Amino acid sequence: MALDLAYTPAQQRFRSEVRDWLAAHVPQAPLATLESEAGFAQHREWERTLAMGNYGMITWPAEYGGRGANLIDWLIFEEEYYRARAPLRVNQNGIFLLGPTLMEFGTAAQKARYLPKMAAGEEIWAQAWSEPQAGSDLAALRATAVRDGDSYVLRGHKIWSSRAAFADWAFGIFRTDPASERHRGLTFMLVPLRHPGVRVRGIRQIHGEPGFAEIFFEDARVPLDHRLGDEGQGWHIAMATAGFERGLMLRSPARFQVAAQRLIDLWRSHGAEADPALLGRVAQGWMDAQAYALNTYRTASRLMAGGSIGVEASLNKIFWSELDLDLHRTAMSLLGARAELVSAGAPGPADDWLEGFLFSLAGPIYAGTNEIQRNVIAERLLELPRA
Amino acid sequence: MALDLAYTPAQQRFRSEVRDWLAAHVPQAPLATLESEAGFAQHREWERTLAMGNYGMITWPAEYGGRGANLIDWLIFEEEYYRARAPLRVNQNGIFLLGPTLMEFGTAAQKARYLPKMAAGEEIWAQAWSEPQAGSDLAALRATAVRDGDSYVLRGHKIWSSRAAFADWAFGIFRTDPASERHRGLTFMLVPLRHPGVRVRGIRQIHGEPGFAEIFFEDARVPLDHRLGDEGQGWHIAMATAGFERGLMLRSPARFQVAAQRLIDLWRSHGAEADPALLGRVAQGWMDAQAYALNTYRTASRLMAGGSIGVEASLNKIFWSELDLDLHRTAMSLLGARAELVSAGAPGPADDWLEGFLFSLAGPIYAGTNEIQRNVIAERLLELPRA
Amino acid sequence: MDFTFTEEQTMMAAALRELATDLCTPAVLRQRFEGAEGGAEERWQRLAELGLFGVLAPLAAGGMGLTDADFVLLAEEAGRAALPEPFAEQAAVALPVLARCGADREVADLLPRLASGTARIAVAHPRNPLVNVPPSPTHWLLCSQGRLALATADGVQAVERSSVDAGRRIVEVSAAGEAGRALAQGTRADALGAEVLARGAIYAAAQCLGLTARMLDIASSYVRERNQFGRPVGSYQAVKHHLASVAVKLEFARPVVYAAATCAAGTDPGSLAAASHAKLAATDAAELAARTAIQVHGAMGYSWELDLHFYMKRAWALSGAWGDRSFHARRMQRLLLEGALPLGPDHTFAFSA
Amino acid sequence: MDFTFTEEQTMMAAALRELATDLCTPAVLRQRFEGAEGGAEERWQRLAELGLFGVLAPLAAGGMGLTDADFVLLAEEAGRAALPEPFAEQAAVALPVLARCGADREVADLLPRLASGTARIAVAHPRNPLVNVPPSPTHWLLCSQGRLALATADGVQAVERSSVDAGRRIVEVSAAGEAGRALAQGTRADALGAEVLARGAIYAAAQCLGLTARMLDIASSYVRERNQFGRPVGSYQAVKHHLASVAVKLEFARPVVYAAATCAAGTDPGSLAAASHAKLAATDAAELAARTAIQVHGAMGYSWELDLHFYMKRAWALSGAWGDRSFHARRMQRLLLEGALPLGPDHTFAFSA
Repeated sequence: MALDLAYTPAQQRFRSEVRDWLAAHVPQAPLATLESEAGFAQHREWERTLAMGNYGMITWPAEYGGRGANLIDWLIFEEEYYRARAPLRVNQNGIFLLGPTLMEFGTAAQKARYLPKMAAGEEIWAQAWSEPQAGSDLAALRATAVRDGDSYVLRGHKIWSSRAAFADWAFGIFRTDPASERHRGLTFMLVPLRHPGVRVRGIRQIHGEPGFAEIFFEDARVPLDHRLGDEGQGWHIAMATAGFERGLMLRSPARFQVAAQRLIDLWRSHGAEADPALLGRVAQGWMDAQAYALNTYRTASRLMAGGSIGVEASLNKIFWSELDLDLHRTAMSLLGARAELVSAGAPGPADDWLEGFLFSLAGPIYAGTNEIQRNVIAERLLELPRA
Repeated sequence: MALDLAYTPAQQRFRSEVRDWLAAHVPQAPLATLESEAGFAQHREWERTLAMGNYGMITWPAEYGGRGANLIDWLIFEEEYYRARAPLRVNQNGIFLLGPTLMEFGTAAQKARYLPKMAAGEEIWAQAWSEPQAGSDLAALRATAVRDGDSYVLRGHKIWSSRAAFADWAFGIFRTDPASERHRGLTFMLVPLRHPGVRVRGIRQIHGEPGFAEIFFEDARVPLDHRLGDEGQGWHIAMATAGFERGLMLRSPARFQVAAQRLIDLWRSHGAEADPALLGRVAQGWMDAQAYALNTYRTASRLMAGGSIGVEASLNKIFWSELDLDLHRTAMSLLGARAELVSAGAPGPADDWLEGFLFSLAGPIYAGTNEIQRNVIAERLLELPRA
Repeated sequence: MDFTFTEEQTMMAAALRELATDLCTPAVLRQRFEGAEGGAEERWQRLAELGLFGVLAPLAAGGMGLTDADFVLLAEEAGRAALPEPFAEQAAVALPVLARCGADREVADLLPRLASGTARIAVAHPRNPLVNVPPSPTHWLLCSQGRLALATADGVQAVERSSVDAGRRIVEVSAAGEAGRALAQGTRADALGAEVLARGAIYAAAQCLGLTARMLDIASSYVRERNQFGRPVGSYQAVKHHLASVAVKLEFARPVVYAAATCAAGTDPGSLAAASHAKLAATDAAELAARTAIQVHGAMGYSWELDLHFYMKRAWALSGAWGDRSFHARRMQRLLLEGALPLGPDHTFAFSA
Repeated sequence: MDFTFTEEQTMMAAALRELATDLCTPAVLRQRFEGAEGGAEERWQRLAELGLFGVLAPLAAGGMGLTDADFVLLAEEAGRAALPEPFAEQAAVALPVLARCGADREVADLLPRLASGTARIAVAHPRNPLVNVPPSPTHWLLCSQGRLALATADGVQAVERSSVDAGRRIVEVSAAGEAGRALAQGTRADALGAEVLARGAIYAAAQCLGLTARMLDIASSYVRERNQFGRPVGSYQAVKHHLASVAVKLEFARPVVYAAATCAAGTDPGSLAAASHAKLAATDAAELAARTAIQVHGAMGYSWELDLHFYMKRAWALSGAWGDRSFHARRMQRLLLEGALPLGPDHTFAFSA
């Protein structure tokens, strides 16, 4: 019987195991922010702890250090992870994006070199896609990797590189054919960040912390085996990586379900003086988080039955980013006069919501703006003509 | 002192006069629908009554049968008119659109021929702009008026012609140069509707009534003096007419203020069982109607001080049409299970709101879709580049 | 845990779609809107021939003995076609609830007749005062506070009402609390009445999914073809984004309605929340689809000649049926605040499946 | 009836804009955000030199003796520049209310000093718990239930707070109900406190108008220049429509705020409704402007390097100041339902001008 929404006994057992392990291992005190050197080190340490429990990347095949878990198990793991208020994943670029990309496009030597250290939490990866003139329009990028004997010489300027401030490596695409245009002549490169000719500079975000970085490549020289796939295949591989980004792994419903639950608590404490209309928005937040969770199970089931993820990724992106914004805007409204407060150091509820609100403003922008996603839906799903 | 929001004694006296006259003259029983022959005749009769009181078009110069009233007086008149729940104006195409156009572009003979009968409510005018393939894109029209000796021969198919089902005359633009394209070669024509070669067919709207009509011109022959302005000047004149449509006269704030007031009454009777969020929408409806009224006074003051109306017309169009839709959607939500009811014959509150709701759906479409208005705002006010 | 439909489930839905393609065309809806019968009898017969009234009926009553998970796509197809008849009300609201009263002799006799479509039942509930009646109804299921009653058609006083959705034939029942014979009273009646309401809401929601998809199709087709300013209307980004937003709403309303169907019989807080959530999400999607579809059609969307309005009007009508927006929104708010509904990421499926 | 501003009124606003162009540049705001003084003293002096603290002060106190209709454009300009100092709080909140207590000797002495800017006052009110304090404040106006008090700066215990809008310097007062010397008590104090709140709300709203206009300017300029996919971002219809919607909000918030300013001293239901309406309309516009401006900037809008965030953060902060959204929305709902506010088209100006 399909449309069967009960967990199997095995799934229930797995949930219990995860819950018990997290209860025993999640740090009692919140870690320092990822955006400080000390905090980054603490998050790195947490990745090592996860890896020791074999919870670092449960969906990876066992040969690369995973458990070969399916997507339903992954969702259960994430539910428990967020329920336990476990730390942010500093390793996400590696395990969700580069890992699967390497498994598909890497040589045996590359897989052996990079995947175990990634799995062990020993090497942390940054993304290096965008450039100042190539934001939404990635094919406009200009950074070059020119072959010179047994190495590539990298020149150019990457920006909006997440985690790069303290990470060890970055991946991105570079123009190996300097005369090429748009999607052609691009090659996927793996680049060490602490390396001659590579300079990283944090970008302060609107909340004042360097969540992103710029990377300047000034004749940085890397060996040929730092290339993933063939020369000129970069766009193709990058699109595969972007496919993993748009897949199911990165944006867990659990995150929004926790936020919706906290928002209901906020109504309980602040609702007496609030505009009654805000209760409707609180309830809508819970419903939308629930809808997102249900739809993720639906997509997971479809993928497990052999389906693939296409335009659904764009529908997802719009939904979660607008949901996240709505949840936080509602919280800011409920906090009223005190919403603006930053309680530096001691995190109070206002502080958490304010930081989350600022972060949620980025949701409709990154990983393809919602404007671009709506174009994609109109053209691919509804088959409307291009302009 | 400016920003002086008190009425002058003269304005207060005018309000009293209007109020008293309307109290004495507005028909006790609601008139039958404009979209029936009998109802049309009743509305025609009401225009004659208005004209007898010299309230038909108070802003027209005295020489054409008006009072030469200014825009503030006009707003006061409209406030009282809606407050008295006086009938819809069947004559609006004439007095607000063609009247001013004739005053600007007509010959002395044309003014003498048309304006007095318009002012007296004796001749009712329809618009004949759109064609099946020229809706938003009016310059794509194809209907022709070919000169043949001392007359023009009209051929073509106009659509979405308001009032045409029972009106006497229509105005619109026709291609006098059949080889011309887009905005060129068009000429503004005045066309009798009960005339050989002119066939009118009502278009049933979604509420089931023929609010619009199609007009078929099949070699209809009219004299040369039915042309307004010069040959080829049609687009220019039509734009002036459209300017009057976008001006302040047609869309009275009072209409929305009455609807907002009725919506508050609806909350009083239906609010106990309603989602509390709807109260926020009721209040927002009142506030937006109030904002629209205040802004109209602001624009009126500016125009009276010698200003002109430009992109403000687009801002207005968007605001009132979305306001009207919101007011009626809120009412439908408050009516809940009974919102769908049509109480044919005896108009109950549900009936009024349902009809108004259906009508409000057209607001964002006609007189230039809101999408086009937003383009205009972006390009003219914000100076964003054309695509 | 499997959130996909089986091939059997989708094939059954395809059969209903095929039936509708034959017998529930826009031309037929147009006849209904003009006051004609519009092939109602034939549709009812064909639904009966396919056995679709009996999907949820016990095997012993001649039914298929299937579950609500098997029915929900059928209701969605009924919505897509704007099927005028109260198919879901008979097959998935009245029948499964009456099946719980199978000890009653009259009910036991009635069940096979309902499953075969030879009996035709209308369902009244305080939250569904305007009842869509089948052609030539034979029976009524009447819910009122503390009373669930069965009546024959001639035992109920019903007044015809006129709806903006002239596709359906709706009536209002007077003295529903006194007509017919009580099958249950007190708390048991109220529990059954709550299930009637949940089922009515969930299958109205499922119909709204189908209506949303239909309106999105109609609007997308139109803007692909219609040219203005020298290019298809559908090539304008504003039009694209309007329609894409409808697609997003639809995508995320679907799983909510499907999940609610799996607990249609539940009376726990999670099941009630699921039903209200389904009704809200699907009617929101359908209302946005209606508003968007008419907007991208321009003046054309406002005309009686186009088929669009049949589907818009059904969407508006279903929005108020089986608990209006206020009812479900308030119930949802209460459930979220009362504490009986388990919240948080490990309780996505906190309803009795 | 004349809803336009005079040339004098617009020229005075232009003078403030000029001052801000010199002394309240984004570079200066950046210094404030880094914790520096950022020219606060110089700005205060220049405001004083222009006589702007005395616009609403009586001639006898060395002021201009003008009205709120003359002040509202100044507050709008202060918003446009995200002026850090509580200029409106001193000149248009505290001063006109204190002027009603002119029989008090200390107040009579203070008024000319406030009008000239040599005294500097901060204003606390239960609905404005986070107080923007002037550089080196000399006095406090303290509103609490049944008490309006004047205090010297050293007579008030205030704790610094840290805001997302680091342009302003905010503090929180403890025991505001006990500090200073009462100027009024009981209902008279509450009436004056209500005027303080109305004035605070109206001039926060006026600042939000200026902020909205500024963000719209910044965003429009950016999308005119920034290219993606071979064309300016501002040539995409979606971007155009986002920004056009902000322009609509701004256009219709303006007259609401201007009208409210003309009845800033009123305590009738119409004046209270006007103040709440102004606060709601202008903060809604500013919040939409912030959300839209960051969106059309893409990742760039999210960076500290760009100036945009100074204005966004002021908008968010003012949204909660002088009565947050909930306070004003609920008050508005109450006024509309209670019956004391005359409704209908002949009551557009139902407030005491």
